[in-house]
Amino acid sequence: MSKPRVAIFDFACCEGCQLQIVNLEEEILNVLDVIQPVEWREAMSEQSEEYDIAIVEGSITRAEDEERIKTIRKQAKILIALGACATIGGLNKLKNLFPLDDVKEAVYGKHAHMPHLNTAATKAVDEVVRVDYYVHGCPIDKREFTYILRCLVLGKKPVIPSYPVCVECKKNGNICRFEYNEICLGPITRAGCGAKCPSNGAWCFGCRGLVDDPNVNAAQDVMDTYGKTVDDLKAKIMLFNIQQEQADG
Amino acid sequence: MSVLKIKQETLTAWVSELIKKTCLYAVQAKADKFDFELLEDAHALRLDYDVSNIPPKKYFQPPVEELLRFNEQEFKTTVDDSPFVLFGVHPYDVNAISQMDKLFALGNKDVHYLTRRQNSTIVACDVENASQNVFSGCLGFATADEGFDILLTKINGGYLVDSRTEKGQALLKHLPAAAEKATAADLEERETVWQNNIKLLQKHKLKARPEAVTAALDKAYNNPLWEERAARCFSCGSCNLVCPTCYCFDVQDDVNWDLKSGLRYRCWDGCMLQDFATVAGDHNFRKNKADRYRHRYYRKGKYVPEKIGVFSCVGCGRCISACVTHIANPVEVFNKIMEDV
Amino acid sequence: MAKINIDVHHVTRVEGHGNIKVRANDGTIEEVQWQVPEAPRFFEAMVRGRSFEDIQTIVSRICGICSVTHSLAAIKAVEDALDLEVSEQTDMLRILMHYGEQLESHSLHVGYLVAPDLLGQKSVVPLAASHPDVVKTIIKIHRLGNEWMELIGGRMTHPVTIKPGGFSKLPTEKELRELKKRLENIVGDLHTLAEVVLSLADKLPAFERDTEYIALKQNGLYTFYHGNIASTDTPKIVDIHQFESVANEYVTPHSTAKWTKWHRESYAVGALARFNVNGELLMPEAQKTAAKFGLNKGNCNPFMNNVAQVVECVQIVEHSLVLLDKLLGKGIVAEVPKAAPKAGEGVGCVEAPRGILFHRYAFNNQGECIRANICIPTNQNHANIQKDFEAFVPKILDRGQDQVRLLLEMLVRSYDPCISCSTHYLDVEFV
Amino acid sequence: MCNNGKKDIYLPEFATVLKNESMTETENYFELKLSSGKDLGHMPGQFAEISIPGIGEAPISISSSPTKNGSFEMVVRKAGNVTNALHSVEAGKKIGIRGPFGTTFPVDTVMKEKDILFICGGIGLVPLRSAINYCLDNRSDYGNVTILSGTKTPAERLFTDELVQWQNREDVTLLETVDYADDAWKGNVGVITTLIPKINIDPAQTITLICGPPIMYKFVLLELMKHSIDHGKVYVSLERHMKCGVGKCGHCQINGLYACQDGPVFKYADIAQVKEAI
Ligand SMILES: Cc1cc2nc3c(=O)[nH]c(=O)nc-3n(C[C@H](O)[C@H](O)[C@H](O)COP(=O)(O)OP(=O)(O)OC[C@H]3O[C@@H](n4cnc5c(N)ncnc54)[C@H](O)[C@@H]3O)c2cc1C
Ligand code: SF4
Ligand code: SF4
Ligand code: SF4
Repeated sequence: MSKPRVAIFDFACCEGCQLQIVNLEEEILNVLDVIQPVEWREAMSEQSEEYDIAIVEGSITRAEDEERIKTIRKQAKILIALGACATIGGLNKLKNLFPLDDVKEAVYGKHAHMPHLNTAATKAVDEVVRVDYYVHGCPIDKREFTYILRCLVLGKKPVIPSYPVCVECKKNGNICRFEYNEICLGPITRAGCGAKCPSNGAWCFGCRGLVDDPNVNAAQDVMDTYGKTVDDLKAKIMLFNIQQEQADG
Repeated sequence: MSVLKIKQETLTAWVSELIKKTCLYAVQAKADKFDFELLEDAHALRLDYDVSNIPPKKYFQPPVEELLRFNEQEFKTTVDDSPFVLFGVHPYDVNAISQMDKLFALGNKDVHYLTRRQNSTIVACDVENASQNVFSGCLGFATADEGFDILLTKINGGYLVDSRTEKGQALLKHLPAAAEKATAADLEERETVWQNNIKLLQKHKLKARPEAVTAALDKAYNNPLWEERAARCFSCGSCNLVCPTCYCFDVQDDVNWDLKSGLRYRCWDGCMLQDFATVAGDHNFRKNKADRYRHRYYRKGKYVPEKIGVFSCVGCGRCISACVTHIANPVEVFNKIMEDV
Repeated sequence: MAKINIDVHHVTRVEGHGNIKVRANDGTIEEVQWQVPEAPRFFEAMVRGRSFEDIQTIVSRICGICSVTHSLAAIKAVEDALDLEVSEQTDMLRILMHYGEQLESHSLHVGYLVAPDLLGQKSVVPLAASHPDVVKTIIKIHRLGNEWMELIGGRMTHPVTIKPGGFSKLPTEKELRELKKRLENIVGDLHTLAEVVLSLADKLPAFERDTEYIALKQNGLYTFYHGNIASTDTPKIVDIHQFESVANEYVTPHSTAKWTKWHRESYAVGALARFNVNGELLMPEAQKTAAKFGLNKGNCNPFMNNVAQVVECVQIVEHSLVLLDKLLGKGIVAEVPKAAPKAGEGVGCVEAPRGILFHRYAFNNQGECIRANICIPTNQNHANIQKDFEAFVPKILDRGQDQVRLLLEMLVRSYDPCISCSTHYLDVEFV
Repeated sequence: MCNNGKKDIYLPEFATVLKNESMTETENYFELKLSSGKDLGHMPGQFAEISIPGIGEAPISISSSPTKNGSFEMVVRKAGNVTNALHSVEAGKKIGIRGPFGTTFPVDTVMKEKDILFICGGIGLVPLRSAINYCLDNRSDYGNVTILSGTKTPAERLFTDELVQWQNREDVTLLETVDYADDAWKGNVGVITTLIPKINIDPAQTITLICGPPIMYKFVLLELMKHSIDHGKVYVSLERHMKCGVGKCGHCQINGLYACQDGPVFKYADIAQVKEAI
């Protein structure tokens, strides 16, 4: 089997997900045993236009980026969305809560009119082109990433949980955040991260996106029980899942 | 084998000794709750705990457990046979473990579970403080007659140590000083503890005996309660995962970087999870939340009891606490269906 | 002399996107430009309306490489606004976790991004084959930095334990003792790293340009975390609450990028700036390391920033050992952070690996953010990079296009720019 | 086999793929042989867990009759990871196997001396073929043998050679149908239930074996009940999500029953009242 040629691209993001690849430390050498990186701006000088797999990090926020991602899609046999910015738009979508002019002005004041500051509503990658595989999370979990990579070269569809974070939270033996009267998004967020946040005493922020069939109807009752409001819950969901939040009202 | 009586200090000294000799998992404080963890300091032992956050099943069926390793030449079982002691198991959990013992040995023997079980010594301990949601007293699981190697009971002035097996005797060899025998009065006091615990451990009250639940379930399949309650279910599986008698699992493979060798492991799964019964072609045999919700209670109250002759909810109350939407209380469910018969 | 036309579209091996443009004809420089096309992300606009509880979670995502730094600057600003005091234990643990990031980031920068240049490779990948021992040492240091952050912050990137008022989860004493052991063991590796860099130091171009250096200053400590703003141009110390008076943003006629200046046209921040401001406060081993390189206060060779980073790695480990002894001596005490919403405004300032970082937030009485201003180190360096370009290019023009290009790329990399932190600067459209 | 003594019930043994041939667009035929050289020792209706190391396991019915010695046969439809991977295993290569597991069609007991009616929907022919061939190899033990087989389209017909052989046998009645015909198809068109009125059934004498997709059962059973066939004389084979195959993992439960141990073959009378069954 010849090694698939892999290119890593980034759009609007913090590059923290690429960093998780760097953070594999020695294991990167194993990764290089099964794939051949041909472009990875953050870590190497080479560039290439011939690749089989494109790993795309970041959200699409400008017209020119839409064009760029379309070119990448055309070139790649397999396109992988890496991290929340790419898979669900991530935090970048908070921008979409405001009129674009207002956003620009808040940051750039009187220079807001400058043409190169043009920005469009933030989109997840699959709002522009087809995505074959998703590596969820903000940042991604490096173990899950390597698992997905191995599956890919094996020709196997990676088994990504369809169940919520609570499952992994319980496996880790955590005490539920709700017992401390905090709102945790674990029950409606797709697992796979190993319940990182609840395992560290924080609530789940929902960075892996919602499960396929989140029970939003139950929200009201649950919030009542804990003396919270649905608005409190929405404010939490908004961080990473703004689109879903808006769609569900 | 006679029942001994030891002072708190002796208990601590004994546990210190055991820590040196074996791998000892015991109940310790975890924030403002409790859990079984590896004990490193005998003073951290908390036999006065109310309930452990996660049941001790995690030592017999770990959340993620390797089943085998493979390479191009062979499949090789990986059975963990390292011995360990589980210290401070409450009677409801002892009963749950006994059920697991039966189920994992029924028909096909599960060597992974059974090996761990064989190599474990269980030091049980009668409940000193009732948890907020416990109801084992309604089900006959407030005390345990078997399924442990040693039973500790706190009485005035110390603990009664009741060793019932050879494994138990082996642990007693590490008692730092010769222990006195329990007197008739001590044993009577223990009897009182047991009697009291039956009443104490009824924070929720089941209307009738568990057999009545099983009978009522025969007529409850179409009870609207399943739909009503499940409407609030997140399908999060928390009730499954914290339950000492839930043991369903998923099996997955992963490969090493050579893409040829690797391992097969199983991990905790739960019938409340949406895709638990989904097959190829996206056909889900239990598509509705209500179907899954009902299934769980039927397993506790009917399917498993009919298989092994014991009620399969031991009344630990963990699911009640774990369910963020407060629908997982078995007593509420069972009382309602008995009412509706 | 030949025609030179350099158009480096996206400098590689840096965080984020930056372009270099040089046009020269027959020895005459027509254009020299450092440009930043990174897609702006508008964090200051996005945090408006969000709860004080969520600010750190959001702004941590400004940058994956310095997420701990951004988180700490934010949490300090939030606590400042809410008038929250934190315990000494919290303070020490935060400093420790911040050090973890410095070590991780410095070793990443020196080892993965700069070393290939010095060793004549295109990336760390071939380096692993040509210089396995060097790479092994770098990985060991990098891993330690990462696992150190993970221990206190809950994970390597985008920490989760940082809460207004304290931590959501504390490391155990046992874990801290293990960390201490690892830190003691890493000292030798840091010396090895220093030796390697020293042996290559002659490959660092001997280019000097006097400029202003700005960093945090605190009494008696080579600080990364507390203190106020100091400069090499003035003995005056400016309170962090007045940071806008230091980081004066301006627009130049020949570039649309927003640059900063204080006393001169540009200033520099980062490891070399910290060294130039605080060098005498280094601990003994770090002092010795600096001496080995002949690095003295007042050095104004931007390439020496990488050397200053190596010196700082030693300093960080040395000081961490002191902090750990102190923490372990007292024992870790369980604390539950408590914070309530309140109207107010606050500033947080810490040193990112690549220089001083400012966060300012204002909240209404529900604890919702109404205003934010974030000033990141890379923005503060842009003007200085441009000025360096202007001074450097004439000196190297005779070396031919490829060399000029490589040297300019190296110059950019030496600043360790973290362009993905694109909170706040204007970017450039290209033709 | 795997459950005697201390043997690990999850540990596969190796089997060599002797043949891997495409049957339809989505189904491949496999002939396998245990590396130990032994026979699998199955009875009709049973299944085995097939392992592709690194990919996973899947329960697959054994399609050959136990009367065939030396090797056994399976037919696998591409449905996901394991089944896809299996399709690309070349002849000569090894895969893992555990089993046989589960209940069997009562070929040696209840079915003896009786008329046998096989109703096969689509890939349901695969497990039933084991029983069909067993009956045909012991033909004198049984009364009339009738086979009803239906697929969606003619292209999805499996074992077409064998269908011809059965068609040509005097002692077998074979009726076929397709839901959607193509130009070449000359036979019946319509769902499988439309075949039932075309045959003569002696309710007292007939044992019916059914296997097909989940939705088929309800309609076939309704049609059979019209012929007043007793629930106790009907056997069905049911599919469920299955992981361990040995009654532990819980995935295949049909109410209180385990499809892997109490099934996959059930006497319909035993499950008629089991709500999740059909
Ligand atoms: C008793 C029995 C006999 C069977 N006999 C045959 C046969 O002879 N030929 C044949 O082609 N198929 C047969 N099947 C179906 C076959 O087992 C599934 O198609 C196969 O398991 C799918 O596995 P996979 O790895 O290819 O798909 P996966 O990639 O695992 O999964 C695809 C989908 O199938 C679901 N799934 C996972 N495991 C199973 C499972 N064990 N059964 C059903 N769905 C599952 C998953 O949830 C997922 O939705 C039989 C199933 C059973 C229970
Ligand atoms: S803490 Fe969050 S993820 Fe964990 S069990 Fe509770 S709700 Fe679920
Ligand atoms: S069903 Fe609930 S109360 Fe009963 S044993 Fe399980 S977790 Fe405990
Ligand atoms: S814990 Fe509650 S919400 Fe979660 S699956 Fe169980 S019943 Fe449903």
